[in-house]
Amino acid sequence: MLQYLLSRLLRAAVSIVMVVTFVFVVLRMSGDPATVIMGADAPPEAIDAFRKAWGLDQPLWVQYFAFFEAVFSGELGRSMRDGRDVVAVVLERVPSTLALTIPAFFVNIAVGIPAGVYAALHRNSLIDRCVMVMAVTGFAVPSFILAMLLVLIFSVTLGWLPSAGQDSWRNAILPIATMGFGGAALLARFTRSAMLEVLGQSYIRTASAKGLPWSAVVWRHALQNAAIPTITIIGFMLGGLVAGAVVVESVFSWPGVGRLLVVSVANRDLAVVQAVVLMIAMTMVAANMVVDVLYGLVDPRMQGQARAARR
Amino acid sequence: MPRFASAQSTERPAVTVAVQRISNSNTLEMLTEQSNVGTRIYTSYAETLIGNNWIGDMSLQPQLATSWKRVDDQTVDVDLREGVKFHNGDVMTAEDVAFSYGPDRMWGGGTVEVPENVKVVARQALPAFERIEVLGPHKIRLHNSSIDPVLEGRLSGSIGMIVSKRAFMEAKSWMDWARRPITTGPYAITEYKPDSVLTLSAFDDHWEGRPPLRQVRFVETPETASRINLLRSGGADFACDIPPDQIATVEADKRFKVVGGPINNTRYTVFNKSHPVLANPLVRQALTHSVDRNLIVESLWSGRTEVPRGLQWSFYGDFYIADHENPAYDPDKARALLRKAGYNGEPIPYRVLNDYYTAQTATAQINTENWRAVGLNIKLQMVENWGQISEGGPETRGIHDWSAAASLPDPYVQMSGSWGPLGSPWKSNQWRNEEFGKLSQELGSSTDKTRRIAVWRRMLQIIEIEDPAYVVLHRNASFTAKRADIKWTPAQSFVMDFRRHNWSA
Amino acid sequence: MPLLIVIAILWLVLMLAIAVSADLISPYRFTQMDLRNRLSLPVFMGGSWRHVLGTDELGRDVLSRLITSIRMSLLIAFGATIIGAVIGVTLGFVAAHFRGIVEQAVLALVDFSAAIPFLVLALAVLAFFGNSLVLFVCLLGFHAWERYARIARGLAISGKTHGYAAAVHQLGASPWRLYGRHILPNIASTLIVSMTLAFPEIILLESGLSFLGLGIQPPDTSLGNMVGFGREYLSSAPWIMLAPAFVITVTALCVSLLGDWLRDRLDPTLS
Amino acid sequence: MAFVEIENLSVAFGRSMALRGINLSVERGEAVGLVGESGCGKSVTWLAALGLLPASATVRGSVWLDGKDILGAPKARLEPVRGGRIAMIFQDPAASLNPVHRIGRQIGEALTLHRGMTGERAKAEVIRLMDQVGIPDARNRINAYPHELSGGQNQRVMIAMALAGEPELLVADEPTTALDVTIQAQILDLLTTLRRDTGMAMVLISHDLGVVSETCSRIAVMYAGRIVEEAPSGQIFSHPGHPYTRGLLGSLPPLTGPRRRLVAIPGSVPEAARMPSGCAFAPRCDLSTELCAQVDPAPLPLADDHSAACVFAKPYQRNVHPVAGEGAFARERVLQ
Amino acid sequence: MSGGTAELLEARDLARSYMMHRGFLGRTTQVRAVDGVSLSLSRGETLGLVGESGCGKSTTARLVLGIEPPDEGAVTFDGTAMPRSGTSNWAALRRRMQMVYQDPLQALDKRLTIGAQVAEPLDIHRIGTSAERRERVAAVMAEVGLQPHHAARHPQSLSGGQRQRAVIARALVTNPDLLVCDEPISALDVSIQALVLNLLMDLQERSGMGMLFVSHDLRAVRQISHRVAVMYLGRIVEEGEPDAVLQDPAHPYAQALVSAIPHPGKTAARVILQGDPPNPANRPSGCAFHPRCPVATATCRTEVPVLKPRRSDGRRVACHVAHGEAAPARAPTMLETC
Ligand SMILES: Nc1ncnc2c1ncn2[C@@H]1O[C@H](COP(=O)(O)OP(=O)(O)OP(=O)(O)O)[C@@H](O)[C@H]1O
Ligand SMILES: Nc1ncnc2c1ncn2[C@@H]1O[C@H](COP(=O)(O)OP(=O)(O)OP(=O)(O)O)[C@@H](O)[C@H]1O
Ligand SMILES: [Mg+2]
Ligand SMILES: [Mg+2]
Repeated sequence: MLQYLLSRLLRAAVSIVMVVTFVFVVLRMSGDPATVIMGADAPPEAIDAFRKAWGLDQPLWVQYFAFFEAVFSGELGRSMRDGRDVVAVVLERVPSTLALTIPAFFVNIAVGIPAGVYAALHRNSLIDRCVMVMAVTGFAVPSFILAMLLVLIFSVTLGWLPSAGQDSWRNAILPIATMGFGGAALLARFTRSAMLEVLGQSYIRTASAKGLPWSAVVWRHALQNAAIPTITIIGFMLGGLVAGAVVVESVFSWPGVGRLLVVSVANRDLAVVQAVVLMIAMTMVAANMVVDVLYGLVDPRMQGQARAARR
Repeated sequence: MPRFASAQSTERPAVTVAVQRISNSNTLEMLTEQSNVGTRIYTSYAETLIGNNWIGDMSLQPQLATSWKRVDDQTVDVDLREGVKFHNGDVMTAEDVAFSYGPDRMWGGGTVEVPENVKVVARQALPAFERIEVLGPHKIRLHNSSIDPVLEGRLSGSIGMIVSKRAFMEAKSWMDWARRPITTGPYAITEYKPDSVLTLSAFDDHWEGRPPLRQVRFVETPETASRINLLRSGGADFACDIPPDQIATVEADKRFKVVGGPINNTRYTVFNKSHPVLANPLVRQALTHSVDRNLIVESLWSGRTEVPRGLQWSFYGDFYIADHENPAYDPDKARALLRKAGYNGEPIPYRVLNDYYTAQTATAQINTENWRAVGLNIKLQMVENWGQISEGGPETRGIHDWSAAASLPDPYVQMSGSWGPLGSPWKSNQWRNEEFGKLSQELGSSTDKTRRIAVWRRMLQIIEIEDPAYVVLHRNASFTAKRADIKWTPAQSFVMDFRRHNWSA
Repeated sequence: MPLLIVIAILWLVLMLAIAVSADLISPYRFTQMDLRNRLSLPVFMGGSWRHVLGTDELGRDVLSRLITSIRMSLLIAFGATIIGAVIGVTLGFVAAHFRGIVEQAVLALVDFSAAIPFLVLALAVLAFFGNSLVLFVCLLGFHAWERYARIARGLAISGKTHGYAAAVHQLGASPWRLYGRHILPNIASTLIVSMTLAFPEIILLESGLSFLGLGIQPPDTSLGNMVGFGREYLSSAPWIMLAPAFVITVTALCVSLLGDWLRDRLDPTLS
Repeated sequence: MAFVEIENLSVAFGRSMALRGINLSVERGEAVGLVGESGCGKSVTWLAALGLLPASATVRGSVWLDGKDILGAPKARLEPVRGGRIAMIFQDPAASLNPVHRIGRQIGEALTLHRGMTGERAKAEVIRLMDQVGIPDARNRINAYPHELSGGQNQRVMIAMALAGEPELLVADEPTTALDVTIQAQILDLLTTLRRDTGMAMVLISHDLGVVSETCSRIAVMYAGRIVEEAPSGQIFSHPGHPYTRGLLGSLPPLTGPRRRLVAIPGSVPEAARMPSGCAFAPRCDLSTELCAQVDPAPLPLADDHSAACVFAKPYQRNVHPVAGEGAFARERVLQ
Repeated sequence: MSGGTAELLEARDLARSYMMHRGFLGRTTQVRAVDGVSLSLSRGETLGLVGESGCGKSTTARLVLGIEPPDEGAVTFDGTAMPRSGTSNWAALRRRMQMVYQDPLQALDKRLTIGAQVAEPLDIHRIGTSAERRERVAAVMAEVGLQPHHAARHPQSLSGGQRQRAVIARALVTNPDLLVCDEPISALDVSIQALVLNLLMDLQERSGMGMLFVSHDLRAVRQISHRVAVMYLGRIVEEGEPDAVLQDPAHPYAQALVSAIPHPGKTAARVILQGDPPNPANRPSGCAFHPRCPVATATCRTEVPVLKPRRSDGRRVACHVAHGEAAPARAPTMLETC
């Protein structure tokens, strides 16, 4: 276990270093934050001064090592826009994003899994068809279109819910619904096919042959097995949630990490972009490791091994 | 201690304003926030010595200065208003004014480390500023190192907001200060969440008396549709930056009204003379003759803005050349010019930012179509930021969009600053014209008004007709949607004025 | 074959036909403007037959733009899917063939792309490198590469350790022959299924990027770009946005349905 | 009436007929062998009888259990039968055990269901059962997962699970294929002992005549969804009545004596969807005539309790004409 | 071909270990799959290799073919040492040594026609012109009893017996000198097993190739082999004439194996082995079979028996008891009877 965890951690660290390096190189090679932040009319001397102040005039590798040195001493730099410590800038946004993603995640699970299981158990029934059409549609509608439609219906027409901003918990409902729906649809699809696959297995027949009532067969034997492939999807869904947050936060003017990223990218606020990406990458790596561990717990065959065929 | 909005003033309304951005730089100090965006917010919490009649004729007005007078070409004496309080309760003195224009805030070299870009911005805004001399608790004298016909005007610029010396020195660093400046405006900053919300509360100790609103909240809502929806769903009282096409949509609901119109900002499209094709003035002339301004104004702006006579403003007074004509929309002439220039369909890049200006992308597409129609091979390139516009060698840079504003009734600052030898196009070798350069210098140093007017006329002729550096499109317009029951007048600028004289509901 | 699948296939064939013959069938040039005739209504809302689907904010024919956009979006989706599959399969095979350190390197790359959500990556790359069609397609091509890499590697390893590939190796075949002639055709069906699953994702990604202003840029047009620019007109001129949104959704839906169906057909474990 | 009587059972998957009218009875305490090539319908027969086929299967006929038809019976009546009166050991033990449950729990489930045992009592019984089927170190192994056990051990877990309900009939579907000869021997011994001790009836499904003959008293030979020959096991070897049975016997290499060329059945089992008209075996049969392609022969009694579905099968007097090949088997002896 | 007196195949003291990750702790353990196997094979001869599952039969087969390098020991083919796997020499040698697999469907590429697959070794080794190749393929297919029209078929559309014939045809198309059959019949139906056994015997008679026949089916091995080797846990424990070994096994494991063969009318005693099949990762000391051996002695627990001819009849066996070096703990007559 320990060795496994260590090697997993090592790979995680390698991939995080890769992420950071990649982002660093992409960011530095591709455009000069000075012009962006200083604006259209800034005189060249101002831009030069800015570059110098932020060390952008040094060779790339010098900047790179300086950056890494700083990261290891816990110093992720300052925002070029407002001079604040980027950790503070990012952390300030994290609660907002979590306020969307965590409930959305629960919506995903609470709606998607039961819907998928139900559809699988009633395969080819009318309800199965409906669930699947909903699920495929939910996957096929771009989230911003869904978001705008929800706003038109629930805010503008009905006036039930606020359309943007972050004043109360009611503001969170539409964004959560938007993010929840897409994920739930995806999860329902995967749960259904996982469940169908499990229901076709011999051990389900064995359980029936024992004389177990069908409901017990489903609850005791099928669900846990169906959870195995579903967990891998949940791991991927986390990435989808983060990406979804980028779009949804823009539509709903929700000041979360996603919007911070968009704004910082637009402003070439390198340190902030880097910190956000680093944070997302670490979250994803951690989430993937949690999924790995969960996987081991749910599937005794997988204990100590990485998932064989994570799709 | 200051008295903020308290129980007895709860009957005053609070308003929410949906804006596209609150501050580009995430700071509230105008030395770092140099964008149009910042213009919208700062007049509510900060004041300058000399104010501007934004919703009127843009004339200069007393604000923190009660009066001023020229001592000589290089010196101005200013009397300061008495009894002005900062948001921290301190009373404003000449010390504070001198400090606001001093090295710690602007120039560097004092006790505080000033960001490089701040120094540059300050130097650009006040090119010949020397120092401020404190003549008394409420009297100062400003010394300039050279002649500046528009020195007073410069004092009304946003960077001249007067700040509390004590508060400044208490801040941990310059940038810390910039995020939470202590100033004298009618509303005080109570909360600022970057990229999200700026809350201002009534500052009841303001020298004009109690402000009309209990609270002003600027909510950042980048999506146009979201801003309109916020207004329509009651989440906001104002929605800024409404594209002209949406006016009808908003006004379809009788509860809302869209106000605003042309502002003191002109949209124009500029050429890079060092591009091999554009080096030929005939090609540039052809470009200017195939821009259909009126069509743009009619279609994209529903006629709600106007086409100025070149890059000048009617408030220039005597300097307004009333008979100056823009190059006419004349495709045949453009074709003839192209033939004469021997143009053979060589591609010309046109770099455009995605709606940095209102309807920019649409305008660019219209222009491209018109240019295409006369046989110009324009390659529309959408770019992300200003840096990418100026990227690459001369042959990769062709045409791009720009805008110009003027706040002083004299063409010198605006035109020579932008296009003269000190301007960035000149420096970056984008457009140079020897004659124009000489005239530009003369316009800045001459005090002979008639001569200056003649010079100015000639300059316009050169830069817009003979050796075009740009083609003027139209005045920019700013539209703000608001609750119909609110009586509030928009400014001829991005400024939003929430002072007593501009509010009743 | 279920009716739904037949409909899906017909729809996709229609889309392909439109894409191929875009120039022939579009009534106007897609950039052609008629500024005096902006935002005119589509026929079904009472507009004229001159512009069946109405016109957009610049008076351009929505139908013509839609047709060109379908071509562009399909091009992107196909291009990106194929690029992703080629890169992924190649790396997967390389990992399976060399094992050891090479395999670990590929796996680290896989981890890398799992560690950073694609939209975030795209945001960074596109914003910083500017946008060109080629870059855009390549970038989207990276979207699902690691999925293909995993599949290719897994199937190649299992094929190599037992079964036909081991047999062919034992006959003395070269790696080229082994992977090109034997393993690739055998895993093709699995790959095709996962390509059909990636295809709608790419269409959606493209529209998401367009929404954030990073997609295909004018004067070019794509479905996502139409939706992105049309979204401001959702309440005043909904036809600008709804037509492409409908095509996006239905196409994504059809490809997903087809993909699911193919997977069920090709996956023997699902009865 | 016999304990279990399958009457005219037919099963179709879509258009392909997997079973085409099976008649088979099992007496209490009897051991019946079911042999035939792969795909001839051995497993489906018993899956159909217990209602365990997927919904896509169309099942006709009747299955009498103690005089009551359980085919298509409601779940409430079927559930106590499954595992309680008729238990089944499935072909592939590794796939037939739930991979995520500990084996103790899986066996215990049957105990709770059919014998109402829970907690410690159930645990003790599980351990006893596991000991009985010869899983060493049962006390610890109850906490093992199927993947932690070998194929043979999993097969024994399946057997323990089947025995947990103390069934009256045990259907063992190829309990020894994919097992080593030595382990196969152990399991066959175990089943024989159990049957002797508890008086339970057993159906042993296999394609290996050797395996079946050793354990069962009566053998039914299946071909293409039919029972083509049925006889006491001795009789099958001495007087194989159906050419298919003779083919099966001939393809078994002898263990002793001179090495002869093996007599193999040419061709392969017809696909269920493309069943030839007439006798299904006719295309592979060296005796077949035109008649065979037309007539699908009904079982013909050859002697008491011996019948064969072949037009050429001749009735005989018991122990009169030993058939060629019998000698080879008769001479076989256990070698030490 | 370099003929001479050298045996076709000589394997000396082959050993092969695998590292295996086991359990939640991820400990790696060494599995000694093959542990000192020596064997030889001459032209026209068939050596049967029997033993229970996991005893290393397939590994031995792979080592002998050079598909995997042995950790220890060496393989000599036709007098020359086996080149390293993957080298061009090795690849060239493939045409002279071929393999037939347990599961024909798995060994064939489902997407290519039978004809293409049978021709593949000729393509790989660039033998003959394309016309000659076609001729050769047709000839080989006829030889194994496939009809010409089968060439255009895909593996799925053939019966099990035909598929195995296709695999055999592919193996024979280059006229190999050595054919290794790894459980070629155990995935097949009883009736088809006979067909394949007959075919292999006929082919060997015609071409005189050497054959290594791996199986755990003693009946089949007796039918086809000239010599039999019994393996237990990575070692050969007994070797000799098939009839001799099967009728009078000397090693207790071989005895158990033989007694386990089910056959009709069997009534006699059967050796039931106690305990579990052995775990190659945890090899018992001394004679690996001693924990399950009914006659094991103290010596067996400590000393590894060597494979050597028995004094009485020259049968090669590795057992202390069989060599009379230790007295049996229990008389073999005490076997349980059922
Ligand atoms: N679920 C199913 N769907 C469709 N066909 C099936 C299904 N189950 C079995 N069959 C078909 O029914 C026929 C009989 O199958 P069955 O499993 O009874 O064979 P068997 O005699 O047990 O063979 P084996 O020795 O391989 O176990 C086969 O042709 C098989 O393909
Ligand atoms: N690639 C490998 N990695 C790890 N262990 C292996 C590998 N190949 C074989 N083994 C182990 O080596 C031992 C011998 O395996 P081998 O396949 O040679 O046995 P076998 O006699 O052919 O068995 P079977 O009759 O089941 O085919 C087994 O314990 C097996 O688990
Ligand atoms: Mg079966
Ligand atoms: Mg093997």
